[in-house]
Amino acid sequence: MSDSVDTSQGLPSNPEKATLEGKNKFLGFWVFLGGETIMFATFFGTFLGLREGTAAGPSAEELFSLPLVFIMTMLLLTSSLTSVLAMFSMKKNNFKTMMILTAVTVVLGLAFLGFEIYEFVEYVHHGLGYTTSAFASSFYTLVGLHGAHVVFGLCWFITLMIRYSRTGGITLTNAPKFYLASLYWHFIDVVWVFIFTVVYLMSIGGA
Amino acid sequence: MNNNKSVLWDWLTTVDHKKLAVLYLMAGTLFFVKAGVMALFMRIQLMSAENDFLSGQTFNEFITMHGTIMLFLAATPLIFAFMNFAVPLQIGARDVAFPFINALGFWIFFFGGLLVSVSWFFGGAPDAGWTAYVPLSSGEYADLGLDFYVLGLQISGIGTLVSAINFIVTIINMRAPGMTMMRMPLFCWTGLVTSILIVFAFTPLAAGLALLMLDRIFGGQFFIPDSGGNAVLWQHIFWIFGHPEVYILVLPAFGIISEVIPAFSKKRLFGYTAMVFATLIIAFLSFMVWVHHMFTVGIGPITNSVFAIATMAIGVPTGIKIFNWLFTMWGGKITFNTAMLCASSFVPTFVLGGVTGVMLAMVPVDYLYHDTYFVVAHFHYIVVGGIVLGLLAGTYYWYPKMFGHKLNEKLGILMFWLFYVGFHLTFFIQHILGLIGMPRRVFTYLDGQGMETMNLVSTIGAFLMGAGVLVLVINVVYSAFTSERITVRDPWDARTLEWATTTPIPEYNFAQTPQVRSLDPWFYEKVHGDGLMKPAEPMDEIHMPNGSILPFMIGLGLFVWGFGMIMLNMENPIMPAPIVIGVGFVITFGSMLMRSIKEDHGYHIPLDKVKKIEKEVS
Amino acid sequence: MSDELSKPFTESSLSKEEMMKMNRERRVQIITFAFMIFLTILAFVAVGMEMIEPSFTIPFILLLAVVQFVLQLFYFMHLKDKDHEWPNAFMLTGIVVATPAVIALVLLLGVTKY
Amino acid sequence: MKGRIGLWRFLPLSAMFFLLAGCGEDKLTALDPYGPQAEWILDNMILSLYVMALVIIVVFTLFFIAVVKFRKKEGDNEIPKQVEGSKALELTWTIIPVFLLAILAVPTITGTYYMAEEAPEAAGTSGEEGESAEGEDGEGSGEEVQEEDASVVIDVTGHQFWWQFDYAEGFSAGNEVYIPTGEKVWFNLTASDVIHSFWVPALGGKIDTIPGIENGMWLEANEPGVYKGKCAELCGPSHALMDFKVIALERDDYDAWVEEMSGDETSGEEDSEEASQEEETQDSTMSDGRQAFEDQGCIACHAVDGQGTGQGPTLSNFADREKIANVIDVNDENLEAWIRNPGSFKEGNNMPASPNMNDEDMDAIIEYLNSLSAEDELE
Ligand code: HEA
Ligand code: HEA
Ligand SMILES: [Cu+2]
Repeated sequence: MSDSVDTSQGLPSNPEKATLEGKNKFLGFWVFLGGETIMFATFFGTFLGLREGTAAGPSAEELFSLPLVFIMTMLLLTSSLTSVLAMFSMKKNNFKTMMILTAVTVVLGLAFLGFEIYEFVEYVHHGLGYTTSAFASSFYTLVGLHGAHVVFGLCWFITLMIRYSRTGGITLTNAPKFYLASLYWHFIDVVWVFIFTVVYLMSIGGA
Repeated sequence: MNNNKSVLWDWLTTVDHKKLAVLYLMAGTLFFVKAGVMALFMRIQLMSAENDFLSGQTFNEFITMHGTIMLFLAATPLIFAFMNFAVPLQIGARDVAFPFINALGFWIFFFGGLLVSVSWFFGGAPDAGWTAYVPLSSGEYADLGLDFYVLGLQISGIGTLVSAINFIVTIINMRAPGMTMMRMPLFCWTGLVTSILIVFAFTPLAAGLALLMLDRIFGGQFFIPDSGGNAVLWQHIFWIFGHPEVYILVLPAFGIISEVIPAFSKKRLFGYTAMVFATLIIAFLSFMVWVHHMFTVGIGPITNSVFAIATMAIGVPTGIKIFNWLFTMWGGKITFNTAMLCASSFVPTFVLGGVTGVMLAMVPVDYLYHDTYFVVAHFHYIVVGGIVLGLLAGTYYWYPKMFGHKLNEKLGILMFWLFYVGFHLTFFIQHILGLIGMPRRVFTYLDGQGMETMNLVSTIGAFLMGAGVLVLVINVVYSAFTSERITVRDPWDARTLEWATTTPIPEYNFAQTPQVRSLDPWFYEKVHGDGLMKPAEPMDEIHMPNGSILPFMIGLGLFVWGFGMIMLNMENPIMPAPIVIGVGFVITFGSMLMRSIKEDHGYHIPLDKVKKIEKEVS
Repeated sequence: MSDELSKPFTESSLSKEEMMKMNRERRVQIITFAFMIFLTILAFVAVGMEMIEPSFTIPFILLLAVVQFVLQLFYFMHLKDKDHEWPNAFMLTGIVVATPAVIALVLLLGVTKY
Repeated sequence: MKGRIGLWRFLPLSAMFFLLAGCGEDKLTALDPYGPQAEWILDNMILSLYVMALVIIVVFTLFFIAVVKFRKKEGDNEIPKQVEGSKALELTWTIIPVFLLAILAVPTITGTYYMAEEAPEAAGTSGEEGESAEGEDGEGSGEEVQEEDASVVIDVTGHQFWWQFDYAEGFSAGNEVYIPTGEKVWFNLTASDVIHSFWVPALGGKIDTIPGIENGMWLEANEPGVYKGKCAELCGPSHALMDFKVIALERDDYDAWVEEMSGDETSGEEDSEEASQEEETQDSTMSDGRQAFEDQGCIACHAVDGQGTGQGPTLSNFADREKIANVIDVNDENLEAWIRNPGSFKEGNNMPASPNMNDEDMDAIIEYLNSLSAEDELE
């Protein structure tokens, strides 16, 4: 049916969607992201519904520190940009640049993760254990789930980089893979936008 | 393909959608019989007042498992069986979009189901109803059974989710040339919409189950008010999933009916466009009505009124469907065989269940109905009188294509009448039981409340239904030995593309992708063409995916992982839980890693082999 | 065929114009990024300066988040491009379904009756 | 005690108890309503049934005509006309259902508000008041003082597997709730462990009792009688046995009953657990019984002075009960069996078993329990 792709001219302009397999993966992944939206929405709703339930434990205002969150936000936003740029390099068949930009993304992601772990450890020291209150549980669950996504995204990038460093170039098989990983990374960023707004800023900014 | 490998290996590694359909069919049937037998036990317990056949605890385990298995592990896979089998054929595709994911979906679902089922051997099944309302299902009030429920459903839900994504992409991307969206058979449409509903409904369920798991295993504080939690939270999350879930089940049944009725009325589906839009509207509305399960929670009159109106609104598009089916039959030339008996009787039966649904939507009156046998009657009228009848119709309709022979008609008609009469006996009377004050989920009722006779009748009906199912099982075995093989493409003189394939279907479905020129393309070619599909491409070698054991391994890995998680809550586990969790983790992610590292482009069937196969089958 | 799928390309099929168009687009992306950083700073400042009324800040930062959300999706994730009808449809459905769900979880927990 | 009049008041009341017991049947079915709410529900159910009957008749008529008339005849192989659809027909069956649904939507909304009506402001909520229903601590509990408010407000708490009813007058009852007839009685409901649901089919709808959340509802009984209530939300192994009774009395009888129930602690908040005056005047086994009741630890959960503990049902009027724990008939053997092993009657309930209690204490406790009555205490 389908895998008749014209490859004589070099890498097609949208290599991630050049083959039927690529098209399928592309669409399938978007469907998945659509589903993720509502899953995260559920966790956001849970957090918003329970955030007043601090029981005897510390509350959001007592804990959260804006500068830390700001740094984390900047890291993640920048990594999103590098990931976008990596995709441009991919489309231009610029494998090296793509790998480097992806590596930068990974480094930024790791830094973000480091801060997040530091943050959690800090909160635990301040008496906000996972089981302390409904607020604590829903906070750790929501932000932790995002963190888990970051971890998964990083593993994905790293696997791809290791796997395809040998290939040494962009193919019609690995282009969709890099593209999807990048989409995933953007999605993580999108979720973070809401996390820093809804979880951190809204808790500190009163209401 | 691999003649040197064993049959078993072949089935474990298959990625062929037709074989997966059979696997789904078998798994679904097993679970259906299991849950059905549980229903019979429940009915025996309720046969007479103050009976002590089952204790309260056991009874609660039975209702929970009955409901859970029926909805998640019986109805869903049976629907997937037909979707897997028919959808790629109906859109003229060689295969689904992601054959590997398709197999993965099955195995994850299967192992998830297995995890729920083994709970009996570890101190009892879940016992908080299929809805698992907290706090009854939280760590404080429920035992290990609920852990099996939470993790088993979580895992099988992942399977269902990935299968749904596969169906969506298949239907959108893999249609044959000329098969526009508005020429797709209605079963494909409902399959598409159901899959979309799954994507958007199973994800909140996954979130909810994760919360419950965190609550039970890691001491999360989501639901217990003492630490700031809220018990209503779970109900919202559950029903945000739960209401779409019932349409997830019934829409494909609608689809089957929309295939079978035109086929045996010899008429095209009346109001095709309206049917498609009705499906879409139902799907949309189904996300806006969940509070109708929570009218008595006390959320407030505004909320209740809004959701009541939204709920009633669903009656309109559903009504459109009902009348379109009636008018498809109207003016047709109807043949009544078992498939058509089931399909046509679906229509009035579903209406009976649907109108009680609308009655339930009247909030103040629902204060009476809620959590009584009236509700039980409502949804069994739809799930048994609707979904099960639809699935039976589908079974008798597609059986010849799937297995190469028809089911025996005499036994079929016997099954139908046993089942149908039994069904009305069982469930009609439950409406009245509810009104005279019998709550649901009660393991017994006291003497002298006027409930004895009606319950007895209900039990007798259940046994008639059981007899009906038994006749079906006998029929399957009997027909396998006695029915003549089918060699024609189209034993029913039907209308859609799956009947354009040869019987048995070669693994690549269509040697040449067909060119579609109309709705009901096969019928169109029979009337306006030469009775065969026009090819859209020259005969060429055919690309096929390789089989793989990895889906099975990933499913197994998740099973082990889930079991390990449950072991965290066990008092004396045989071995430390973290080890089991780790092993499961390694199996799962190891397999996934292997999959992503090894590029697998499948193989090609050479042209002369295709020609040879084509000659053989036709 | 299958070897072709795993074979790296030596050159790109992009024409000069296409190349330029892509560079232009890359510039747009960078501007988008700068804008997003700006929005983020705005949000943090709005909250950091404690004199502003919460009744204003909260809707304001939520609005900023929505703008960023749209920017990310449309630019970074290319939802604005053609060939993205179905992805748009799925994201939109996700949002349509998620909105009442979140509202319900925030408001309809039975503590206050509506 | 308030004086002799109380006794006279109780004469007709006792007679009525006797009558009711004689009648045997408690009122349960919703098809035979005994209050305005239940009547409303039944009327509107019947309204919806008419609408549904219409729908069903139309569908069934079309269906049967179709399956009879359009069967394929033997040998008729002609292909029927392939109809695409019909705008007019499709519009018809879109619009008519909309109208039918509108007919149902109107009572749905009015009824929802009718039943969501809230208790008059001043009606007390909990048991901190002393002798009268008038709230005297208006500011403290956020309630406004209102002149002459006689509304009955009862706090309901669902427990695994029994019901606690706290009256504004400061006493508590377990599993049997007394209400006056002919007026709306307000309930504030919550639960202590898992979710339950409060349902009296013959009087009205149901509402869930949810831990951490307070719900409100009202019920009204037209005439005196015993109405059976049930828990309607799965709450554990003995969910099916979590029944209760609503006993509706004429207002006068009700007032008398209230007085009798609250009379036990007219002396105000006693800080000691000492038996109240009349018990001291009883014969010696009674005190033994009381002693045993305390020694065996029953008192830790079961209050006998009207005040509730939340751990177990108040037994202040135990002897008036028609059933033990609402499941077994009242007689001494059953009572003993229950005390020795409550789990055998109500699986999973929270009352500890006392299989080895000595017979002496057992007899004393049984006798003591049989003496606890609001009805014939003075006789
Ligand atoms: C596949 C399953 C399925 C389907 C399709 C439906 C369909 C509907 N359901 Fe049902 N329902 C369940 C499965 C299903 N339900 C289950 C399992 C439960 C219990 C869950 C639990 O608590 O365990 C439940 C519970 C349930 C409740 C909660 C009851 C309670 O617990 O108090 C309500 C309340 O509104 C309801 C309403 C409806 C309505 C209005 C429809 C409508 O979609 C029906 C529409 C159809 C028609 C109306 C008939 C055809 C229309 C016409 C012929 C046109 C003319 C008609 C009119 C003008 C009325 N359902
Ligand atoms: C798809 C969904 C589905 C289906 C098909 C059924 C089918 C049946 N259900 Fe089910 N039911 C539910 C979904 C379903 N149910 C749900 C969701 C609940 C709510 C659970 C809860 O409250 O949490 C419920 C609850 C429920 C109750 C209420 C329990 C209670 O509240 O106390 C009852 C009681 O009568 C009941 C009965 C039946 C019966 C008799 C059948 C019959 O139709 C079953 C017919 C099948 C058989 C009888 C099996 C026959 C097999 C054989 C005879 C063996 C053959 C032998 C070999 C193969 C060797 N069901
Ligand atoms: Cu529903």
